[in-house]
Amino acid sequence: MANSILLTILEVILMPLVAFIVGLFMVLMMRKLAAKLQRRVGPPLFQPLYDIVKLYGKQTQISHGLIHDIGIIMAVGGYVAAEALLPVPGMDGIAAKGGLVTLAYLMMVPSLGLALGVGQCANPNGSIGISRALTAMLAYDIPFIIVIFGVAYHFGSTNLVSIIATQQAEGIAGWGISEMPILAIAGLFALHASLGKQPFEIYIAPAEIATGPMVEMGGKFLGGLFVMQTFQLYTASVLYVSLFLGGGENWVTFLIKCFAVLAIPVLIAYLFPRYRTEDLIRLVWKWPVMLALLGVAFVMN
Amino acid sequence: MKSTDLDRIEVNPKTMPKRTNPLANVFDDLVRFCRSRSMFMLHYCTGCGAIELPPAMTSRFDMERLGIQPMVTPRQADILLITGYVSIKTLKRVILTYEQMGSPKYVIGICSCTVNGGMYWQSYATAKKLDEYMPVDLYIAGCMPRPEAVIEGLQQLMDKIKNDQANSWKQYYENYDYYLGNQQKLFGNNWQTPTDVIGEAEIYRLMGPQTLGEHTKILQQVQKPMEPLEMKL
Amino acid sequence: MSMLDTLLLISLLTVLLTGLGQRVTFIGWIATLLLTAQLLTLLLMGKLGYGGEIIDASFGFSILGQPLNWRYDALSWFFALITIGSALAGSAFAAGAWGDQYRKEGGNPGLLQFSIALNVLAMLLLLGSGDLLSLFIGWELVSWASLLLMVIAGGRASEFGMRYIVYATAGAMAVLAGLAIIFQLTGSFAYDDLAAVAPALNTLQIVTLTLLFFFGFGIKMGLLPFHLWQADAYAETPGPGTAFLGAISSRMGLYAILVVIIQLIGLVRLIEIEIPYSFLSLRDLLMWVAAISIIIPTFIALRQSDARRLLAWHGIGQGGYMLIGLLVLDPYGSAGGLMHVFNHATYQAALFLSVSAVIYRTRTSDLNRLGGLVTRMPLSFLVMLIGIIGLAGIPPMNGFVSKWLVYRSLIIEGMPLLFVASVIGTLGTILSVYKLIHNTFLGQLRLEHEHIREVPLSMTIPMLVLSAIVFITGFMPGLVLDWVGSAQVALGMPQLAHTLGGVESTQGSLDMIWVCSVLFGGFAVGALLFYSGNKAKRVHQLDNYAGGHFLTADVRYHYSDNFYAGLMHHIGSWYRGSFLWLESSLISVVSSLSGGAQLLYNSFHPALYLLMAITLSLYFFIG
Amino acid sequence: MNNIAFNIALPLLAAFLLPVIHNGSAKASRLVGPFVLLAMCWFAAAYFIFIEHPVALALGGFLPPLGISFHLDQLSLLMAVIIPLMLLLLWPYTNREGFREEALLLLLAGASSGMALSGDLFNIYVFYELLSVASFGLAASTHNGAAFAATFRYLVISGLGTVLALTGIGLIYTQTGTLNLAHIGQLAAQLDNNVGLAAFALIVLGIGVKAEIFPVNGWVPEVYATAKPRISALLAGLISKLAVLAIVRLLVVAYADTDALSLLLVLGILGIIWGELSAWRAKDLKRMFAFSSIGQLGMVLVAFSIPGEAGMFAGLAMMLHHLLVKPALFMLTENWSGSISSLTGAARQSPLGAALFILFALSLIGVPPFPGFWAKLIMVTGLVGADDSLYLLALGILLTATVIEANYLIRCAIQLYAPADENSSQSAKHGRLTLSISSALGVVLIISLFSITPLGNKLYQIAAEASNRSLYINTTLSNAQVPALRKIQ
Repeated sequence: MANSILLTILEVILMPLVAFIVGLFMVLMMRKLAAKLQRRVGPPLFQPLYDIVKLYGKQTQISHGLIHDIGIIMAVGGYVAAEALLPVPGMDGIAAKGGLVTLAYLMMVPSLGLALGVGQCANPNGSIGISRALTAMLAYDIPFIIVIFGVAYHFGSTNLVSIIATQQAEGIAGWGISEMPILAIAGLFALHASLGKQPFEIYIAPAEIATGPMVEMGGKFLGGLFVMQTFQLYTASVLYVSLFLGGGENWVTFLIKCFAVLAIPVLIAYLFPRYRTEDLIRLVWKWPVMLALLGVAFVMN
Repeated sequence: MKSTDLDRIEVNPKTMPKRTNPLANVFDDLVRFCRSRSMFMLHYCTGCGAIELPPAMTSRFDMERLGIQPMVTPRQADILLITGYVSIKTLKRVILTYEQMGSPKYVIGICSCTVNGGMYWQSYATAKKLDEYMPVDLYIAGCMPRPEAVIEGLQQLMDKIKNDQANSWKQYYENYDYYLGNQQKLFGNNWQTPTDVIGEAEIYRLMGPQTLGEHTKILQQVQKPMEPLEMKL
Repeated sequence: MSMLDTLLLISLLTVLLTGLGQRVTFIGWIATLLLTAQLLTLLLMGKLGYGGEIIDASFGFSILGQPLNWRYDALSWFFALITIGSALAGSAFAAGAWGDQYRKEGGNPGLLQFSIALNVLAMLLLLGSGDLLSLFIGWELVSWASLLLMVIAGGRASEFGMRYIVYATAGAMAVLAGLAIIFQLTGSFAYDDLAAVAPALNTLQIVTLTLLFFFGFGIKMGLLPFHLWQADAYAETPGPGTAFLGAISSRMGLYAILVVIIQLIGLVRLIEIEIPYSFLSLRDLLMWVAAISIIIPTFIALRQSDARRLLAWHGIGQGGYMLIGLLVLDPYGSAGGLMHVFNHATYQAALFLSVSAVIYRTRTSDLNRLGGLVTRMPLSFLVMLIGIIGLAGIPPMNGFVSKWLVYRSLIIEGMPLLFVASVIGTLGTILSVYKLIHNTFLGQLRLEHEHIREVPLSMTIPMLVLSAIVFITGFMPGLVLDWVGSAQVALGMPQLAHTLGGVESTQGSLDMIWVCSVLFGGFAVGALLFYSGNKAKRVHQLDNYAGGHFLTADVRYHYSDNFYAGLMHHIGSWYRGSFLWLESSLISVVSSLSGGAQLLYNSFHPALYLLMAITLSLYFFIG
Repeated sequence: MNNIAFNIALPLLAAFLLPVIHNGSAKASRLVGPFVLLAMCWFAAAYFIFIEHPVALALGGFLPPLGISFHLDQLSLLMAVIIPLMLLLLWPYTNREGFREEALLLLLAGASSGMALSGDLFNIYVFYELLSVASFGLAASTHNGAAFAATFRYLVISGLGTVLALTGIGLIYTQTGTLNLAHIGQLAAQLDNNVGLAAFALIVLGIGVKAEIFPVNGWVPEVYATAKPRISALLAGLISKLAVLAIVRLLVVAYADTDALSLLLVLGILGIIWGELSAWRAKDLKRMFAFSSIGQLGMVLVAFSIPGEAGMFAGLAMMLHHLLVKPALFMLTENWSGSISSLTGAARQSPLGAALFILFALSLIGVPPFPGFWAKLIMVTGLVGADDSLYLLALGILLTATVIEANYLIRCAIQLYAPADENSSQSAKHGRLTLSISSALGVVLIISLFSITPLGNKLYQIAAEASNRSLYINTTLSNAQVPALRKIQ
């Protein structure tokens, strides 16, 4: 008993660390892909790390108050905790104690933290950014949650570990994507929107609202958000892999799947200009929701 | 403009004394390296020089391979690019922006106008020498300098940062009185920015002998205090 | 004399003392003390919460041949605990400085305390009802007692109270009709007789009874389409009264629905009844009413610019979760629904109290006239933060656990659309609670609020205690699930097997102790990272990015109005006020009918009517 | 047994002698009325308490069906007790204007006692006429134009009503050849035809003028709005009930299982709809109560139309409740006349009055645990028990009407407690007498609230007796007592 608790604690410590490192490479891949698409060279290998170290190493830091600080702590901490709920090859963490729905809601903690921190900055650009981000969340979470329903219903469980185990037991034919292709497409759409990349990045709109939530974030505050971004990319892709691509049999296939999943939206992203908020809602509430409902209809049949 | 004014400022490059702890040294070196390889720039497009920046950023010259990215707000930025002549009205905003940036911060003056007013030398409304109002790390002269020159300049700045020679931002704290005096000359004695430079200098131990002086006294007399809103029970 | 007698006696004593001591300045503390005594008495009955024997009242009446009796089972105890708890919080909040200020402004804190005590007594009687007649009596007492609480603020509050009582009377009349039908069928008002006869009822009878009771009791819950009265009526009640009403008042409707529809008539019967030309059973119809009651009020809340109205609208929406969970008819859903009653009461009371604290200091609850108060009222901020996390149903607060149970049952039972509806409600809630906390506590502090301070201790303690409960029961939901389990048994439902941290199941379990610990561990990591950077200097709120503009204190630099402009651009046109239109057209119909009716009496030809009447009646008999 | 006749004779005598006494001693004349009423109370109460089964009393030396017969059962005696009590309560103690009103009131007392006790259709008619005359005088006693106009309207409708009633009685006589109620009951089969039913309809419409039955109640709002509150209280509370009772007697005895029930039901429903709807938009308190009592009497009528004991029980409960509540409410209008909007802040000037208003309003709406609720509950269960779609419709309308009623009554209550504004009347304070009358009724209400169980049982007993048709017939026709010959057991 004590042993297993210790083991769990060890996993809970390791999992965010792995997530951070993988996430750094995901950020790199994203920027590299964007650069390639734009016929640029792109950043060097450790660029994401340089950015983060530099930001944390800033000499003067500006804070607008305690909640500003706590917001960043919550933003990072929430994702650190969320990673413990995402099973990876060899490590389950506390995935069995939380499950899919818990994960979905735990992922709102960092957003809430960020929103609080931005609010304390007293900058309208930030508040507008948050209002847009929350609106976008309302938009893409609806297809996302339908997808989660479909998957959970299909596998008869909200436990990610058993969902992954079921998929792996049957091989590729048992993967979510083969059994629920429509849901998988809808899920990918929702995943893309949730990343906040083009064309869904109205909430950071640099030229318009000065990168929205990040407007007053400098130094370690921005650094925290960079860390959060690594986790965000990691979480989104691993969740998708766990739901539809049979999770990770081993680290190699796992990472390949993760990066591949992430590459799709990134490749699409840089081809589009951004949507306005209302267009974003219209788009996301129309196609992915329709697809997801159709998928659920198939699943429940 | 008396030349003695500039004499009061220690001339760059000035090297900082190394810390004795070797581990701390390694750490400092690492941080400096990262700083040099990750520069977020805020391009304050005051004049024609700005037109040369997009090519420098996009596929032709691709700044990102050097770790340079454009940023939008002073809070996020490391480099302030002043790309052209600075009118007196603009200068107020430039100073505000500069003070809002988090240190270490670097200023690059692009185009001749920032060096000596350029073709606006005779204009009554143009600030001629940028470095009277804020410490400038690097000038890229030319009217306008081509993207290659900009990149070249940025690379020089990278080297300076790496070698711990780009410490002009400390000048601003240590010689605040001098810069403030010049600013007051231009804008009048009621000049005040929201940023509490002296307070920052105190907190981050950047006070020098010239931080306070006659001009800061004027400032302290006329300014409306902007105490941070601390939490109270 | 049983414990129940003692409880009711103390409650009666509270009512009498607060009623008589209107002019005593420390009446609030007396009320608080007596409510504490009630709570203690209830806790002495605590065995009920863990499956103890039903406690009967030793008194009882027999009126017109119908026995009336009162008794407490686990369900009553659970609801009574919430009732007295929230009343105590409200009463204690109002007892000290709040009451003094209220008195200075011309209010009567004694009357407020009296109405709270009266409401508690009425609710305790309702919760203890042992037959349908005492249920109805308790129901009416609760309805009219809460009217008192709603109208004591005077002014617009009376209008809203008026509107409430029309709805409430309509509901009561529906219930009365239902009771009469039951009396006709069984010849008595006893629970057992109804339960015995229920399986033999035909479809028409079941449908009639269900609809009558569902809407009769549902009006109190603000179920659509009878939701219009609630938010306004609650919002205009003086602060602590709002907290009390918002926490528990509407749940009386749920209690009655639980007892009559779920326990006595039986959900199984409702599932059997198919609605023609649809895929729905009667139970599904009710669930959809609940689901729509989640969505529409939540999105109405999103549009509010008054903190109290915003919260009050959410109160309606959250009621839908409870109902939907209970109607799923599996241990998870019903446990979630019941637990949500408790959870909602705790965080809603905390939220209303926090808003009251803000009003106490700033004299306004207009979300466009506040901002930046976190530096001045940090404790109230903390309470509101905990409250909104609970309300939005995000871990680690208790609201998440109950919603999780509801979601989970909807997923496993395969109800996708209802599940989506409830999630949409949650998302809407997140949006609007962020607006609430942002516009109140975050952003720019207004000049006129520079010098305000945190509210006094007499107000912060009840708030903090409530938020502590919100957190603790989120951290260890097993504490509440024990009581919920006993209540499930009392209702005749399957009991939810649970642990201290949540539930264990092969189909997905939840262990909040682990989740919360990991979350706080995560926060610790975040803090470690954060504080590894150089220390931050606090700056004034005007040292802010404004595109190079110099900000001054008189510039309003706070984004609050039309907060979700982008969303409203899209869905704004969906707010048509159809229900308001429906209501007002109903009123105009009554009004014109009434005018028409008066015509008969206003003119001078009564003889003509007489003649007409004779002709008609002769035709009636002879023709 | 014979002294129950005093209940009729004494007040009538006193009414006629009052001018004479007044000429002799004004002070003494003022004592006569209360004394007579007390005596009436005493006689009636004695009978009410000691009577064990219904008794028929033949006056004039002939046995029924030929003689004039009085029917003494618990119901009629109860009314006989209530009449003097009510009058005592509403007696013009502070009246300094002279004896006329007192004489009229005594006349009213006699006539109404006669109506309550009489077992003969023609006698009922005669007493009804007497009652009408007295009530015209009382209604006009305000001595102003509006009151005269209202009374004139009342008089016209009432006059037409009398003609109708007389026609109806005539029709009954042609069909059965008798006017004794018990005898009519025996021959009820002969009335179960179109002519008989038409007769009933005519009587209902005729006597219904006093009972505020739709549509012959056109006089109600104006008269109540212009008469003194005491008089309105009397008319709405007491007189209407006596008229209803007369109809109900006829119904029970002769028309219990005919279409007559549906007639009453339809008229009652219409009364509820018209009364409550009009009250909803009434601008002043007096008219509001007037309309409300139309609605309430509609409910009473609906209740009585339920077949069997249940109907009698429900009807009596509703009727007695209204009898208790409406006078009290009318009394409160004394200084609360004028538009309702001028009542803002009245509660501050007359806190007891406002509290009583709320008490009676709640009971009238039927909020448990007030007696009004129990009355309504009995009625509702009765309506459902009747098991007929028309009765269910009536139930729906009754419940809807309750909502409307709650709306306007509580609107007034809230108005009373609202802070005073520029519209508010300056003198909304009640007189001590008004308050004590209302309070007395309030105390009765509260007492009945706490003794609802025995009251309910007693009422059920009364209802069972009153709805027992054969008992009525047998009592009169086989056991009638000639007072000179037998003594009370």
